[in-house]
Amino acid sequence: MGEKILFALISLFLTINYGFLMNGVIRKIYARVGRRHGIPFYQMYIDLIKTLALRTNIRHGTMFYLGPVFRFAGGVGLFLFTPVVFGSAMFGNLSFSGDVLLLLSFQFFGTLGMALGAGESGHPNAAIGVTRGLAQMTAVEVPFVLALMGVAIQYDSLSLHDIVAAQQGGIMHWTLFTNPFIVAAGMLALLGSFMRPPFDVVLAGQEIPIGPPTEYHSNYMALMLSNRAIFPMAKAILFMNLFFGGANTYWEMMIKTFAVVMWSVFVGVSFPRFRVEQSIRWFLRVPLILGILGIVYVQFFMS
Amino acid sequence: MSLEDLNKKQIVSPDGEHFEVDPMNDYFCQDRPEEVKPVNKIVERFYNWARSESLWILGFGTGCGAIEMRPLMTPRFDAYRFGVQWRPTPRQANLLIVSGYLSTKTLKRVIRVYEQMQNPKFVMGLGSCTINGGMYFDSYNTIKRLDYYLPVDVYVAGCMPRPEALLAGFEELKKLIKAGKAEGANEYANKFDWYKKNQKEVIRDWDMPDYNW
Amino acid sequence: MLENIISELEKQFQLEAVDHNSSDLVFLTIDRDHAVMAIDLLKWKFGYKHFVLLTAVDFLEEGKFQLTYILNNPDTKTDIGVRVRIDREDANMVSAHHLWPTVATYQRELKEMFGIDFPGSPRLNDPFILEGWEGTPPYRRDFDTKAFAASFYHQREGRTTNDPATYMKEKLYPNE
Amino acid sequence: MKLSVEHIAILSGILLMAIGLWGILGRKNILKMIISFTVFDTGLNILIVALGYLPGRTAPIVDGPVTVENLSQVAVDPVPQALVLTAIVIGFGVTALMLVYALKMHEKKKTLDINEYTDLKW
Amino acid sequence: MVSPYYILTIGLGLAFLLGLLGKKLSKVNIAVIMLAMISFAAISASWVWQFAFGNAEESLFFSAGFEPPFSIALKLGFQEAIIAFMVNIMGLFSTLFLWKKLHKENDKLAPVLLVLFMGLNMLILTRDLFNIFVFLEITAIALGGLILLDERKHAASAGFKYLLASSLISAVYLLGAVLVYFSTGSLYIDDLILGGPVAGPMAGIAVFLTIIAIVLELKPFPANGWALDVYQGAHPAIAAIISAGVGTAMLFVLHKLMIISGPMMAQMITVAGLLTFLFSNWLGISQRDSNRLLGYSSIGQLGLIMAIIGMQDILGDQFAFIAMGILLSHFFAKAGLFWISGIVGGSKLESFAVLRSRPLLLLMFGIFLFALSAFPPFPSFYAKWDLIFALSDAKQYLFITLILFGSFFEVVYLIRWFGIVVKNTSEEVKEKLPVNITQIIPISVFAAALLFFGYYGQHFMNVPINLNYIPLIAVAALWILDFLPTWVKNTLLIVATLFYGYIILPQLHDFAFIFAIIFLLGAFLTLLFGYSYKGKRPGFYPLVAMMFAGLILLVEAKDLFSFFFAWEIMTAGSYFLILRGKKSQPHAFSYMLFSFGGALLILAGFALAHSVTGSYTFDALTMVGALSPLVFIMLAIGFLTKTAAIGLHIWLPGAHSEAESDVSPMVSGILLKAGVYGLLILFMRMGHQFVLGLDLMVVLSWVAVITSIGGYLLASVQEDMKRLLAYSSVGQLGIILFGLTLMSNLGWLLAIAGVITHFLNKTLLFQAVGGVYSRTHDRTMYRMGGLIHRMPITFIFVLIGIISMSGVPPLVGFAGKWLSFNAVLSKGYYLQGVGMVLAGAIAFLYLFRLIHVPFLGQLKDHLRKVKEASFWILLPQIIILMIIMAFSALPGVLLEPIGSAVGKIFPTGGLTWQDSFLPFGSRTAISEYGYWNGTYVMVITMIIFAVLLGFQMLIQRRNKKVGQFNIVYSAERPSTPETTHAGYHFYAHYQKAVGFLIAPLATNFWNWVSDIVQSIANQIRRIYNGNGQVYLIHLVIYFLICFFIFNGGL
Repeated sequence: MGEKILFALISLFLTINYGFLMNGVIRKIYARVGRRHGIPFYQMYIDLIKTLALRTNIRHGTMFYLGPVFRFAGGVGLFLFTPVVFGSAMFGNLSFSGDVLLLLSFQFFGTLGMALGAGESGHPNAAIGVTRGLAQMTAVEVPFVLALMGVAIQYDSLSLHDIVAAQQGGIMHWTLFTNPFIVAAGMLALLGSFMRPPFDVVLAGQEIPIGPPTEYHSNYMALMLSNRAIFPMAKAILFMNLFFGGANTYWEMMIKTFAVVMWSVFVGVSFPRFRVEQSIRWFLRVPLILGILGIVYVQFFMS
Repeated sequence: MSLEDLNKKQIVSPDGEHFEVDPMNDYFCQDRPEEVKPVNKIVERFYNWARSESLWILGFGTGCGAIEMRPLMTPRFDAYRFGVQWRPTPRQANLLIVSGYLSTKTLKRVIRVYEQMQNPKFVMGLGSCTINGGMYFDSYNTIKRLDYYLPVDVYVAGCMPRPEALLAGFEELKKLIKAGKAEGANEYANKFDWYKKNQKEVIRDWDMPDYNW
Repeated sequence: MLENIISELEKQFQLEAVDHNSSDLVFLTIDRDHAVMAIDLLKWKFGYKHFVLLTAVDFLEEGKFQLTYILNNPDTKTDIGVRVRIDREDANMVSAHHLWPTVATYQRELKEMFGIDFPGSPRLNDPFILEGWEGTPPYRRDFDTKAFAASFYHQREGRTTNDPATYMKEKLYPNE
Repeated sequence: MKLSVEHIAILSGILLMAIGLWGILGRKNILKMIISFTVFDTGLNILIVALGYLPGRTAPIVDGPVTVENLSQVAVDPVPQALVLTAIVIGFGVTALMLVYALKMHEKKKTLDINEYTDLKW
Repeated sequence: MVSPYYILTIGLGLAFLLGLLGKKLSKVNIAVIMLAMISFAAISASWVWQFAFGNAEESLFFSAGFEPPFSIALKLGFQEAIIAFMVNIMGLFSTLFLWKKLHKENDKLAPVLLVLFMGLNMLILTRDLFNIFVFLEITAIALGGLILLDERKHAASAGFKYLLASSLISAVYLLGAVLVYFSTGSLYIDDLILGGPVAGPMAGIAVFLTIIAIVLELKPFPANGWALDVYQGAHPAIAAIISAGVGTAMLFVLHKLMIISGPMMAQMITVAGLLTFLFSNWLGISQRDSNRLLGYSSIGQLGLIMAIIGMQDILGDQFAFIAMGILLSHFFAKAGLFWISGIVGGSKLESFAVLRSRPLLLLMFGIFLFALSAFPPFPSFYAKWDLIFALSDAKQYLFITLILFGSFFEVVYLIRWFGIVVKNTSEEVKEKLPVNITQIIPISVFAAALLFFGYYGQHFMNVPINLNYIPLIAVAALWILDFLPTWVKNTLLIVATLFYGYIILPQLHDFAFIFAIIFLLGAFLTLLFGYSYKGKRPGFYPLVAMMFAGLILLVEAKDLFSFFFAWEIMTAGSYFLILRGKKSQPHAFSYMLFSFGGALLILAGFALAHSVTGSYTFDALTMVGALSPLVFIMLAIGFLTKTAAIGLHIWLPGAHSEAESDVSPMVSGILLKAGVYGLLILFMRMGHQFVLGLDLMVVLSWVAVITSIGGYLLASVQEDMKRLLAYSSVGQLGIILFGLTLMSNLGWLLAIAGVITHFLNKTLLFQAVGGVYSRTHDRTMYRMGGLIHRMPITFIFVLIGIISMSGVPPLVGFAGKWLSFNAVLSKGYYLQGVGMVLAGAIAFLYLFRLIHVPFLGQLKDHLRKVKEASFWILLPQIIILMIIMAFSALPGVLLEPIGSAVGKIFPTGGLTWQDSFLPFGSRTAISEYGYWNGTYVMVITMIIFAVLLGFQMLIQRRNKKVGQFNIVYSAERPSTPETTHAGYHFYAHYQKAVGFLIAPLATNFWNWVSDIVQSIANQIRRIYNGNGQVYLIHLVIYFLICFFIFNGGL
């Protein structure tokens, strides 16, 4: 067990750094699309140090104080319950074999805590942002779960380990190719869960500056920045395992997750923002139909 | 939002109990700011480097100078290269740019915003108006020098200064921060009474607590 | 067209002056007590249903404020300005907020900037632009803004003022 | 078929009943209705007696030629007549009560039109 | 045996004597009539005694030694004795009730009253057709006199209508009797029986005329306008005599004559009776006048008994019990209600609100109404059960339908009336209702008689009775102890609950055990809350005890009857409890309607099942054969009304939210589980059923999905926090139903675990919200805010409640989520599964709203001094919290016992449990698809959280607590908490996107149904236009139609 914990910490450390760098690169890509140079790719580290270096902070109450802790704990927990590299003792983290349902539900641990913390700040924008996020989430969940269910039916398991195992043996065994419908549904849902444009109405920088984290700063901010490095990574790893054959080495994981995240980035830089009701309706149309097609496909053409 | 908001109110509780609510004391934290000294010289130098390389500007345009801040984000000037970023909320920003003339009405908002920022925080005065009133020297409604009201770290002169001048101003500010000379927040806390006196002299309907936490 | 309206109005009100500015703009001067009635008539009978603005001019020498209500008829594309001259010392005017809600806002501005009273106008005494202003309203011509600024605000020492013409001449053509 | 006494009685009984029924259902005046009731009752009684009549027999009264012994041969069946007697008595009582009602109702509303007494309905 | 002629003699003699005495000796007069009535009652009582306990035999009495038809022939048998006794009791107590009136106007009233009851006695006893005519007329005249002597406004016109009708009817009867005589030569009924069925065309018409006349006397629909007017216009005490006394006697006459009628006549009587029962109850719905309402009800009840008399061949042995059961309920209840109406004086339904000033009278009023509505433990309940079962055995489904609809309509107006009386806020009761002892005694005796016969009646049922009376005795005891202060009663009930649990739990197994624990623990936890109330809370504890008694009897029930008995007890108890809320009257009413409708369906379903199998145990349901889909649908709908499936849910939000703070968790967290238990039994016994090749389980699973999505969506748009929780219950019950419909090991595990977690969560949340309500006196969320600063402990409870409910690990709610996914996958209900996930996501919406709007955000001014909820409110929540945490840490403790119970039904496909390396006996659940270890997740999450919290505390330097307005507000300052708090119309954007899904379709549908029912009733009752002549025409037309039908015409 001790060894396992050590390995998990190493894995966490590596991945969180990878997340920071990736976030920097994403910012860079955004800048390049706008024909700017943009921030240095290591800017995230400086920001992190700076937020930690602030000398004062305030709190509105206990929940406010705990909100970011919940958030980051949610991110770290999600990551630690996910097996990062297939069959690796080092990067298996604290999961036995990675029950997808646990991951699916554990996402909300941090979200909920953060929402409560933001709520206690007493700032109306925080509440508005949270309601938007929750409303959009209800719609995003549907295609995502359809995809998840498709995968589970196809591989007859909810364990990430088994799902990845079933996809071994060449690129044509990936879910991406064996069942493109559910992957399409899942990847569209991913856009919603990454909260980049066109689905970033939760933060909506110019409109409700900036939604839930309006009142957060200094070390709270540091925790949230760190979470922003690990949480999308964990989600990307989940998607990679579900749809893209998992990873056999850490390098493979880095490349695949990069590709997964870039998908949301590329969509994000090219689209303006949806309003909440627009995005809800959108998710309940195309991705939903794709997801149902995927399930039908699995049920009638694969078994 | 008016001064009447701060009048004491007679409130009836759900159980029928009568009591008084004093908005000023009950809604706001009444404490004064305190000086927070650096912990350790070496650590502080490292921190100062990080602070200087990560200037988060509050997106708040007080006057016509705000129009000159927009080009900073464009490919032509691209202030992001220097670690300068914009934040939508004062809680997360550490650099306040007072962009041009400042009417007394706006001054009240600027003070509030400045006080809501967290301790190492910097103020940049933009344009002649913040230095000596500029072309509004005889206006009945604009302040003539900013440093009587807020601790200003850097002035960028001009009417209006171009974005290049602003970039130069950022570089100047970075040097000051790295040198540990940009301690505006602590100065504000130390000379709090003086600043408040000046502020209250021009803001005649003072309708907020002395320090907006 | 405008002639007809003016002749119609003349039957009911004493027009102190009629200034034809152009073919689609005319200024009528009406006395204080009847101006709002005339505006009422213009709005409901002659179709001047768009209220453009209300402004004031301080005729310090004559001891008068001149209020100007500009009304627009979007159908005929004509404007009528109604001018009212009121006493400067006891500056007050009949409120017209019942005709257009926006008038109340203009009246608030005039109250704050000129000190013209409009009894009955909603939120008239709420601060409009200036917060907590005391003393002479700043747009009155007898208010000395320079002296006020000099005494009221903290000034930076060493500021000099030059005549732009001479200063620029010295700077640009020092030899001449 | 010759029209015998009993036929005439039966027919007249039915006729009276019909007239009575018509009166009950058709007349609006309460008194007329009560009268129609008595007419109806009379018709009914005649009908009953007529139905019980046996041709050539006498009344079942033990007196003179009719004795207790030959009662069943000579006299008609006494039961319907007894019944009718009772029914007449009862009919009398009912009619009386109805008339009292009519009186009371008239006291209240000063009218005998049955259509006026529709306060209780639905 | 005392000769019945004494009654004749005493009656007539004293009546004449009274007439002679006149006004002068009023005291003596009253004594005389009282004596007469007592002697009537005593004589008939002696007969009953001798028949019941002595060895008396049926005997005949002939007047003056003549044989019939020349004498007044009387027959005295057991039946006659009982009916005569009932009528005489009625006479005795009527006289008592009318004591004051008699005192005033004895010289007129008393003799008439005496003659009337003498006539009724003779009607019952006589065996002679013509004598029946005579006594019919005597009673008619006497009644006419009684009505006339009353000085009420419309008495005269009503009485006249009555007289017109009865004259016409008796003419018909007379003609019939005479024709019988001509065709058979006898008027003596027993001769006619001996002579066999009356033969010949003339004879047929003769019998028809006699019987149709009695039927017309019993006021068949629609030829009964005259009777309604009499009920409305006469003095209530006289109306009581007409309804209970005369009605009973007439029914007996009909019963007597049945032996000369043929089967065709019997069928006609049945149909006429059932139509009368259905329609007069239906028309009663729109009635607003209390006496006329009682009139409609009387006519309906008489119709039902008439139909039962018509069906006596079908009913066989049980005929007497069924007829007597319903007759007794009608007799006592209707007399009691008319008397109460007499005391109240007003004629509007609302005017009965004055009864609130007399709790005892109110209680009796309730007893009468519920006896009429056929609730246990009243005789009508047993009789109706037997009736439905007997009809079902005889395959008379049309009759069953008519009876059920009629009963339903009856309950509609009776319960609405009760609700109006108990909880009408528009009517303020200022002064005490004046009553005197002579009026109270009859009412109390009759109410007590109902209870007595309720207990006594069930022994005659056709069902093996094994009811457990201990809980019911507790209910009765609490009624008696109601004068004690709250805390004493609370303690008593808690002790009783725990003690009963100690006794009963070892006897129960599997599901019954699990549900019993929920009910008992629930009772304990919700009762703890009760200590926070001051004063006496009159009536509260017996009702609580009644509901929980019903619940616990439900799980104890081993056969259909005990189950249904318990079900009705529970329904009634919970109805009363809900009705106690301040504004709950309309909601309690709709709760009752849905529950009662559901109960009727359950009853019919049970009866159908029994008709096929002949068994009364639950196993009867397994062998229903071809009828089983029908039975399944009926029972399922019946139970689904209790679990508030979508479409049948509209009663729930109002009922649960308007109830008192400690009643809400009872009805929401606990009571709903009764429906689940019913479904469990149903599904266990009947399993998959197919209609047109469609698996009903699949249909139900979609119903469940729509229920939970709809419930959650509706919850997310509520502004009232208890309403929000109520809608949330709708959704949660949908998930539980979904688990059941999966019909697999995991599905049932999900359902049962869901039952337990829903019980815990909902009780916790309702109590927390109740605590908030106890301090803020408000349930509208957006008017609160920032309560976390004032009520931190309650906040923690709500927090744990919502985390557990939303299914976020590491709390136990995740078990439900995990199980549902696994169950869906293994069953293959994928699309439904997605629906469930959508529902789960929507759950976040309302849960966040519940915690954010009242607890977070800006503290409102008026709440600045609010205190934390009191200890007794917090205590049960602490217990629940500890249970939830324990289950979260060790989910095996929860899931393994359920798994073993479920495993007996679905042996395969369950979870397997593997020991893990973690302490406390933590085990990992392994399903076909995945695995879960609650302890592991919890421990890791807590470690991460603790480490990060420590880190945050370590690195911060100055942490300052600031005020509520110290927020970034676009450089401005908030002006008031109200304008700064985001709480109203919280999910506006969401409603914009999917608002069309929550259009109130169900409410509109039921409103439409109710409008249709009421407007039809309104249209039909226009035929009673108040004109006596029109009523006569009705009679004639009715007569003619029957005549033609009977003679094969038309």
